Amino acid sequence: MTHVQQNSFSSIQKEFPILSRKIGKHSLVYLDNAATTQKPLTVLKAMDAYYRLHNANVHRGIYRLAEEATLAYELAHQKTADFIHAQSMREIIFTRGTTDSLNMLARMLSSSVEKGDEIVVSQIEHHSNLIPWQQLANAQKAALKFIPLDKKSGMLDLSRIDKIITSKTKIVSIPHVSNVLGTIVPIKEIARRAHKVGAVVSVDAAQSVPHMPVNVRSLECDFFSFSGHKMYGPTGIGVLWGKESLLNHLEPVSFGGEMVREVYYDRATWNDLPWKFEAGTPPIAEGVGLSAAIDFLQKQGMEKVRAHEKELVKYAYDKLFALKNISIYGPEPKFRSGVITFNATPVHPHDLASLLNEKGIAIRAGHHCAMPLATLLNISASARASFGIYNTQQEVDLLVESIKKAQSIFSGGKRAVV
Amino acid sequence: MTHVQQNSFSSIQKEFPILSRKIGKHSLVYLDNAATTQKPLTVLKAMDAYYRLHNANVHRGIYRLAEEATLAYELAHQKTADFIHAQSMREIIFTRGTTDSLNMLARMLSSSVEKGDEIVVSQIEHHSNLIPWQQLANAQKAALKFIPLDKKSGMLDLSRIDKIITSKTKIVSIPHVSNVLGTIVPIKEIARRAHKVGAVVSVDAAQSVPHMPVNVRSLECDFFSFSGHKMYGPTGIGVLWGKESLLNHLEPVSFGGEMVREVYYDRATWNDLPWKFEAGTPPIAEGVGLSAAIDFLQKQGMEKVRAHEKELVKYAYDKLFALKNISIYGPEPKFRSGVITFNATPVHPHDLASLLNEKGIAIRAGHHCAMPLATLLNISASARASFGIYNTQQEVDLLVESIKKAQSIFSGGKRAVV
Amino acid sequence: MTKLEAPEKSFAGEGMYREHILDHYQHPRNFGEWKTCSVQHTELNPVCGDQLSFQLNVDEKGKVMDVHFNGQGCAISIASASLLSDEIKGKTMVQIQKLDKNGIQALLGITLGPARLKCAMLSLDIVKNACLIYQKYGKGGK
Amino acid sequence: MTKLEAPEKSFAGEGMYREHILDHYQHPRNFGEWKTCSVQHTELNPVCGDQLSFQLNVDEKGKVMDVHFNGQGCAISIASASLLSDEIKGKTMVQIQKLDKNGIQALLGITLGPARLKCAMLSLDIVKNACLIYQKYGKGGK
Ligand SMILES: Cc1ncc(COP(=O)(O)O)c(C=O)c1O
Ligand SMILES: Cc1ncc(COP(=O)(O)O)c(C=O)c1O
Repeated sequence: MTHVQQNSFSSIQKEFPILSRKIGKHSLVYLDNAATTQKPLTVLKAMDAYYRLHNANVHRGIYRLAEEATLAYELAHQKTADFIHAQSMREIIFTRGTTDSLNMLARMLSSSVEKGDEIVVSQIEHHSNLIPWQQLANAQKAALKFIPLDKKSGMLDLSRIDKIITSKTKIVSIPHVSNVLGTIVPIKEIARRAHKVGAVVSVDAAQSVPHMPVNVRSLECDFFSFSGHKMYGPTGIGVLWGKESLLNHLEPVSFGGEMVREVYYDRATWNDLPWKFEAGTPPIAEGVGLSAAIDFLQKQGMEKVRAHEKELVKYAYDKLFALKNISIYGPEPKFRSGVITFNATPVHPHDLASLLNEKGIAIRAGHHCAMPLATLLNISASARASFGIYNTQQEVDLLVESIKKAQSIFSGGKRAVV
Repeated sequence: MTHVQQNSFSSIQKEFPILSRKIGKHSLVYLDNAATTQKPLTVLKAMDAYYRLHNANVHRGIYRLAEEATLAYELAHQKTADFIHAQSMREIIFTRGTTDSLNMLARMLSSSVEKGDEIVVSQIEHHSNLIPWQQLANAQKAALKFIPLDKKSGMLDLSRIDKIITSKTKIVSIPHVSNVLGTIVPIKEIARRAHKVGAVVSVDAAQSVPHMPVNVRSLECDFFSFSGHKMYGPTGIGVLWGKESLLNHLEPVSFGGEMVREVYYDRATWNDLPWKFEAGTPPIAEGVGLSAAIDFLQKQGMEKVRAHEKELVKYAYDKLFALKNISIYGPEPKFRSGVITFNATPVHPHDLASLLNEKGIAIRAGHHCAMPLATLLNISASARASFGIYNTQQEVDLLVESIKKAQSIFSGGKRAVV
Repeated sequence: MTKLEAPEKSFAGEGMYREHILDHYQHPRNFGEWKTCSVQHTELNPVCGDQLSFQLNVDEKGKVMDVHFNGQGCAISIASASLLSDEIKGKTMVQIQKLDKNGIQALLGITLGPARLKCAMLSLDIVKNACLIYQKYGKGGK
Repeated sequence: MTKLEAPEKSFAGEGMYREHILDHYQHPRNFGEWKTCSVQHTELNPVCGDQLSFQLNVDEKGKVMDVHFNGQGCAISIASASLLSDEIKGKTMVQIQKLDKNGIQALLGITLGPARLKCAMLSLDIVKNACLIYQKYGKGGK
């Protein structure tokens, strides 16, 4: 099995120009895919060709370039809709990224939250799915409640979910996959509970869409947010998917450009979906790049992408687990996506990252934009390796060897901790 | 004089790959620069190189790529600050575009507007500098007031400015250059009046920054918004400049990612300027592209850019003015930027745009995202030619000839207007 | 996989304003206004400022016996309206609902890009909506 | 034109953790805590979780006579603190305000990229702020 999977993507590194880069005398080993992914040549070429051949502002223009740019931009919506199994492209709003999607959504829903209402998130949120709801709750004097982490299993503890999601709950916003623990959250189960009490369900899918097949309808959620740059596409673009029936009844929160139908000095009316939620000149070249990234992923097949990363994370987990003085956070490999966060005593994660960098290995060190979770886990910082389609078992071997070496450099001395 | 100016940019078309494109058998003549500009090769190469060599998420990473990406992204802020003569890069917030900048600003200022207060804009606004303020005024039960257009001169009528900007005025937001009329607005004069009554002054500079030297300090404004894609840079990025002293006291309106200092489940504190206003993974590659666009413009020299376009617009205005059955909207050439909006009876602007397209000429037809202004001018649609650094007098000649031809195709018949 | 229609090699190419389109623009058929009709319906395309109004006379079997229209717009929208007004005479309201953008482009004899297609489709949208209104509210409209 | 400093050919390259940095990390000088001092100041870098505390003894002329620090952090931040604590002994508070990132990198003997520079700069920031507090509020701090 191992060999089959490894082989299925064995030549894919060639499609990513950056992966042939050297760091000093070492080949780049890029293991920070949860932060952002590298881009295949097809994505770079699609954007470059857009600018060299078709660039124009969209929607309105009658001349050839404008017609071409409009078609390309609308096609990007259609491809995105197909990719996540949305009902139609009317449900696909292009944003600047997951953070922008979630902030927009919080503003769109703000008038439906009143004093005494409740908003539910989880204890494992990325700041982008915590602070927008926290600030909304504080502004409306609503309560922010948390689905707890079961520290032992690394999974969300749903045993008391009926106490957390109650008749006062208006919004439930949860991650599909934790960017720290890798935990895959059972969206449907939580969504069903939320819908029973009439709450809407938003999913922070930044870490799932690039790594596994997703179907927004079978997840039974209402809103779904993700980023282009984490799915082998460009920076500057993200997606907010929402059920058409809900989007139809929500008001836009950003104004100007293509989102209007009629404008008077004192009032305005709005365009059809999805344009009513896309104010200003949109990320056109970025839409073209996202299209190409989706084509790239669909060519690989999301089932295969998931199988590859699942196998890789199991391989890495087992190898890391066998090290001395290692703490790994989060669930067993079979319940997680391709993310492993750990600490390798006595090496501080910053020093580990620096030492790995000397071998060309890129990992992340810090709180991974989830400070409250770090506090909950009682750690001030941790190291994170996160995998993508182009990573290999050989790279994992190199990672593990280099961690060992770092530990040996640092071992023996007194650690400066009081 | 004419020849000197024309020659100074005579070889610049070669730097724009798209300008060698053919539309049918004709060379592309791109005259829709107010909608978006084309991109020089240096901009495309900078973004491509970023993705091929340096791509990583910014601010936090310890490994080499992340350090490089961070430096490049921060350098983009610094270059932008220098370009508009900001005090420091702490005043430069990257947004998605002018529309996003203005919407963000309206939200940042919303809590300072109360019932009975007044917000002042002008009658010549692009929707992006009208609707955000209109919606804010409506939400807060404040009044939205308008600096009128003097239809005869095509300039704003400042004769009664003291009646419009009063002690109740909290915000004055005006365009630097009208995207329909080309009118250059005397920002400083209006800003002084506004500051006298304690209002803050926001400038929609989407149409000025790409076409003339700007200095935010000598304009005496407080906030200043513009778009990358209109200044030979990429889509997906824009700028909100604000005075540091004001930005320091404003609260962020988008949450998550790099904009925090400390985060707890129930509250959060914010990062330093400008990061406190940049939530989520920012437009990194787009920042690199914007840097390259600024380098490109500075290499040309903004004084020269302005001189070239000023001359071109005068040339075009005079030639168009000499046509039969033509209406040109807006001021005399010397008071305008490189924008000419007109109607060439009896050809409907849509038909004109289609006919010009057959000759490879790209102009815009419609209301140019300024519907209330169109109503004020009593026109349902108009045609617009707008110039950039690469346009030439020969292209203007072709435009004028093609308009004449369109008029002759359509003349002679009864027009279907009741 | 859903696919957006790929752009024709050349929309709105040479010859877009061929004789018969110019003729229908400059001499629109069935152009004007009546005192009475079975149903009247007006729509505005605020984006481009085009505004058209259609009046239909419909018999007991739901067949359009006669049609008038008026309003203002570009050559494509007026010519489409004129051509359409001839086309729907004698058709039932059920048949009219089946007309689509291919039908309109066939009448014009050209293929249009998305922006100009909006101009061409305004009249069909109005006629279809007029029929729906008639079917729902009967003579005189709502 | 302001320019950001261009990156060194290699920051944080091979040999970043050379003997003397590891030694200062594992055996930090002036590490510990006193009962009394002229001024004490603590800062946290919430982004990376490093937290350091400095205690200074200052004479009447504003010269730092002795220094202690404690806290936790990565090798770069602890080694910088240790090296800095030796460096500032005998310096006046005015001299201390003149120390900058070049000075810190010189003490470490390496050039750091922006991310690790933040680790290295924490101790200097704290020491400078401690001096400002002492100058403003005198012995014991505010
Ligand atoms: C005067 C003016 N303001 C604002 C905008 C909006 O810019 P963007 O679409 O890049 O957000 C434009 C561009 O259309 C403009 O011309
Ligand atoms: C779980 C999760 N949510 C949200 C985000 C924010 O995504 P972006 O920075 O692209 O807005 C991230 C990425 O860091 C993430 O991992």
